[in-house]
Amino acid sequence: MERKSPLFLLFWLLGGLLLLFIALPLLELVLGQQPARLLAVAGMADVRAAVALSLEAAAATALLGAFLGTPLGYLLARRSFPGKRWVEALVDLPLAVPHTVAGIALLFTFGRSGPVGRLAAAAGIQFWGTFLGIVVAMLFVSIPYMVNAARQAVAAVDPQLEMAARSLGAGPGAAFLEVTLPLAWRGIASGVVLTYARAIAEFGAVIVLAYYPETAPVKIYELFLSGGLADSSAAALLLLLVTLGSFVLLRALIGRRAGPQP
Amino acid sequence: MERKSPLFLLFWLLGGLLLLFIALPLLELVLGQQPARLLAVAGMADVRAAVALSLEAAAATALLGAFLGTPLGYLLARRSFPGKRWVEALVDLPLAVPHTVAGIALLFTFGRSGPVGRLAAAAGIQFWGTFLGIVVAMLFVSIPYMVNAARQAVAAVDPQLEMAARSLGAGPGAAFLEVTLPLAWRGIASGVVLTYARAIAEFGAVIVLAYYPETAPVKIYELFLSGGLADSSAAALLLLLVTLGSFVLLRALIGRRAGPQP
Amino acid sequence: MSGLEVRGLAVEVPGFRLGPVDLRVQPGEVLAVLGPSGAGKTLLLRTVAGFQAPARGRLLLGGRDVTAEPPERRRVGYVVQEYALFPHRTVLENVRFPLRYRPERGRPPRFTPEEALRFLGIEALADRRPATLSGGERQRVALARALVREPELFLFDEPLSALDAPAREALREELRAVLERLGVAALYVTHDRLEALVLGDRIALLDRGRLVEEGERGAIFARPRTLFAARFLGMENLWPGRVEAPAGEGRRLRVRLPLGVLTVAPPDERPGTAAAEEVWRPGMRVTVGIRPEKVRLLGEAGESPASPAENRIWARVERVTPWGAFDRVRLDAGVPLVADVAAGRLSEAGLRRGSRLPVELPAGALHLIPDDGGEGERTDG
Amino acid sequence: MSGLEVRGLAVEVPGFRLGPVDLRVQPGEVLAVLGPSGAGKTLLLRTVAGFQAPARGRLLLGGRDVTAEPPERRRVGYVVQEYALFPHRTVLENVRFPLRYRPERGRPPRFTPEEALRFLGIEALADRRPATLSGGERQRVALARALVREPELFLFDEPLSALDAPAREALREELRAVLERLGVAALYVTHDRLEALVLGDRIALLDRGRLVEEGERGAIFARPRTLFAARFLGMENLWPGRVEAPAGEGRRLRVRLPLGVLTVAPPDERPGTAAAEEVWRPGMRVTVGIRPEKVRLLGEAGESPASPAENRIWARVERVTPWGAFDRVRLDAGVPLVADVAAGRLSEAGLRRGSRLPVELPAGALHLIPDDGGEGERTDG
Repeated sequence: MERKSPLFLLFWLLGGLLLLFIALPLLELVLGQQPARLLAVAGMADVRAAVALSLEAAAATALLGAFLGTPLGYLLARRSFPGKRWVEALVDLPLAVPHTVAGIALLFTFGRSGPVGRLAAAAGIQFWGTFLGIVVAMLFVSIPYMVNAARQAVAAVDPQLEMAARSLGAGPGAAFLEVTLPLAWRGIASGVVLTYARAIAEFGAVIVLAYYPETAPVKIYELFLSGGLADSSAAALLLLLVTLGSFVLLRALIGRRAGPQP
Repeated sequence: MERKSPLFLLFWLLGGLLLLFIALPLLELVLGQQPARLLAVAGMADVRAAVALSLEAAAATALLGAFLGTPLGYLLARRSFPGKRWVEALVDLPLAVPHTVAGIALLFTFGRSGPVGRLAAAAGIQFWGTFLGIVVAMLFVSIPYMVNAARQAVAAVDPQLEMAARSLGAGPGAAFLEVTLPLAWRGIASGVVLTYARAIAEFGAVIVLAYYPETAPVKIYELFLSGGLADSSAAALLLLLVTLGSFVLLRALIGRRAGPQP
Repeated sequence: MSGLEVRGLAVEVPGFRLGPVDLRVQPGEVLAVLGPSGAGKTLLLRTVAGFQAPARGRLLLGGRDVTAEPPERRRVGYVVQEYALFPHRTVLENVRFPLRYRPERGRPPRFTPEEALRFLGIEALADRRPATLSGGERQRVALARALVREPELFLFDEPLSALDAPAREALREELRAVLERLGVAALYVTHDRLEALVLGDRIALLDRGRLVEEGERGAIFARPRTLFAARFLGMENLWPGRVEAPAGEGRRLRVRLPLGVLTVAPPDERPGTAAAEEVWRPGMRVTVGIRPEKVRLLGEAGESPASPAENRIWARVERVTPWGAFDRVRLDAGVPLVADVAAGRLSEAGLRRGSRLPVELPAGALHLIPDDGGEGERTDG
Repeated sequence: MSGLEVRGLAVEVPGFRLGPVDLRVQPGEVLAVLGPSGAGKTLLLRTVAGFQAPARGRLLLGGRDVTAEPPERRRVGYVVQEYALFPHRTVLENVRFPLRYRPERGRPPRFTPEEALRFLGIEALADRRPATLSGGERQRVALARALVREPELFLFDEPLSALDAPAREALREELRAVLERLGVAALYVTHDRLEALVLGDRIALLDRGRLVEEGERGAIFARPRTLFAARFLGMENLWPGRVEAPAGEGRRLRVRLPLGVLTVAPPDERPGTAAAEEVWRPGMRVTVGIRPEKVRLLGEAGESPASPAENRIWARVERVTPWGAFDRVRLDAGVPLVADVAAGRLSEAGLRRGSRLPVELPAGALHLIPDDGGEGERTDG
């Protein structure tokens, strides 16, 4: 009964064009490879180290993000407090900060002469050019995803359930742990996956704060500058497959579509 | 009556820590500047050109994204079709693609030897190292935001309103234009703002596909490599202020919080 | 013919099958489609409106086959829950909306927007936005907007079900009055039997995609032909029984029930059908039902037995629940028995929980349902 | 004292002010808090449950001042719309939940989870998930869970309002029966007057944050003291009038109304208050009301005038709307008049739209409301 009107034919056409625009480059990346080159690159120790580092740093970022971001998401979903709108805007701010700007701002703070950097140096901790620095850069750019996912997951749990738990004798902490958290965990887990994906993708903030040790996106760029398209595209495909593989695996683990819903 | 339980005291503490983590680097970037240096950098012709280019390219990307992404968002919100889950996954895919990987995949396709690049070259159009290339890179990384925002905006319009319009004599196209679009436009406009912010922030995909002409994030990175932190941080602050300024202006224009809601 | 004609309509959606359904709605007639949720009521309405393609069957609207027509080519006034007024337009803009899509632009409309507003008494609301209107005002705006479309059929999809009880009662009566004044054909979908009773001239009962029973509203309430209909329409007292013998005079029967042997006087069958004696043969298994408001409590003030000693049993009052204008009395007569009596009469007569009193089940109010299966059987247990 | 005592309670939230409210609920008693939406009913309930701090006043639960206690230290059984069962736990796990937070772990609970399930007849559901339960089963699980908490007070926040009409009617009666068996104190919030009537022993009427009227359920329905209460509780017939003179014998009055001069027999005032003649002075402006079920249509079958010629007027039938067990009859007696009569009796007596018939307004059923203002005045217009 739903006839095709001219407008909706145009919609299908434009929609298809857009899907093609996303799919074609990725297909080209796959189809343009020589398998021998791919194997050779996959065998390079520095490429493998870079990919492993990216996975580790992104995983650390996602876990740290969940630990820090879930409480804030809960508070934004459930409490009203003065200045809440400003807090919400601040949480979203990293999305609007250009990546190299984020990198430089982080370097100002976490670098050797920055306030946090100096404090940390006194404790023997360094951010510039370390694994910790990579995690800091990844966390800064991905934290809005985590906080907003947690906020939405908590908001989707009927507050009456918490009230029922309280009336049945549970204190506020017990009501959270026994009722809200078990019901929100899938949404929070999708936020973790999203944070992980955003963290692994980051290049601009990472390259400023920690060129070394090289994460995979940095290594790919270096190969692109030095060796040209062949090596770098092989490494790019490798990273893409590893990233998507871990992404799909995580999605399967939490048992539902964990895509972003901006 | 809401007593402070130990758990929620911890929540406020962790939440506050996270907010500090976001705010401190940006504050440092502002407070660490010498005004004279900022003015000097703002007076440099190449910095100004780079900022202007970023704004133009991001605006072009956002408009193109709205034109191509709104129809797909509508179809995802309103129609069911075979393979819809795959289409949704494809739309989200660019979020999980590391930025330099996206740049290399786009170069494979839109570069001089890529399938689209060759076709375009025959028509006298070039992507590598051009304004168009910048827009292509920005569009690829930001399209999920646009499509998902449009999808949610349309989904939030009661389908019964479209049905009412149809029953009152309007064809499917008229029902969309007269009812759905006017009611969804704020949500779509937030998607445009989000797309704009994401586009202006991009560094990794742009630097691979179009190092020149230099966008602001690229220029900042170049200054960082050549001149060190002083010049690059001044340029970074300049870009941040311009970006946030345009972002706030756009948000005010559409009259509501246009932040992302992942 | 004019109005709506539905012939052998079958609709299939994933996990659900509706039909085959045959229905007719004449101009000036309201057909209430009543059924529990999940019966397929809304699916039927959407198919008639053109939003769902049928798998089989035909739809005729004003004598014209519209089965293949899209919604915008069918002249139906589609009124849904919460009324679907366009929130970004004023009341007048809402009501003017259909004018822009009239194919015959030359001919003046039967109702101009202004006339439609006046007909419903809401001229004063013309410049208001829907968000500022009360439930009753929204209903009128929705009706006015549909009127300008010049519908051959109104379709109502539980428009009142989102309202609270006092508003629902008021709008129900008002809607009935408007429909009577308009004299247009209407299909009214609801899960509320009282709404069906107030608004429907005829009632069609839908259960799990099947049209179980259809008939004039008084008839279907008083004489349902299936157990499902009897239960769903509030015939609270239903007992299994067996026909013993004709009770002598005319159509009267004697039926053995758990609470004794009662005399039942089935109403005259319609012309062309078999006479009562032939339909209800001795030995036949039947269900006997009586609506709670037909049960007469003889201790009740002002009540005197109509025909002495017939169908009189003794019962004990178990519980009296106030129900507004009446009290619902649950009695124990060996089997549970429910009676509705005018509010307060019971206590005025000095009767309360535990009182024993004689009860009369008038022979003409007792209703027989055959146990030969049909739709009713499935819900029996 | 045991039960609930609310003293001078005032609650302030942005844009709304509730109170001061004074209430008492004894053990074994259900107090229904009735009012339109936005009256502050839920706010009152949440304050009693401990989710909202009062600005002023005290709350005593079982004689103990709990004003400053958090919800988990108040022994209330809080039952909300859709019942708030924990969806990730089985029925038994839901019902066991309160046991884990009992302060006095030594003493055995008054109801173990298993006993609570048995009390409500749902042992068989123990391993089911809430999502698989019907509305009635959910209500029982919610009650069982609350029972294990050993509440000194049940709080109900419109638990039935999300259900459709047949389910609501059934659960309303069942809930009443369970509350009677438990004999616990309960506060029941609703916007549905029928629900208040079925469930409340007493009814408190709330309007825009103020407690307008409170009383025994029969008294407040039959003899509301304010116009707001009369309207909200369904006293459809309300006319302005003026007291003419005592009507001779005892407490009888003559009152001039738009439809003539009627005799009114106010009920005995309570001990300690002024006698009727003193309260209703000649010349006083009053509102006279009568509930529609008290209006007697004398043409109606089986009705005979109780006291000949008193308060008899002529009226014409304007509209008859079926209303389930009764028909609502709108009449024109110079002023509009609404009567509820047993279903079908009107047509059995050969009366239909346009018929003229004598109507009796029994002197004892006419009710007087003073026009001296108070809460009622604001809605008068």
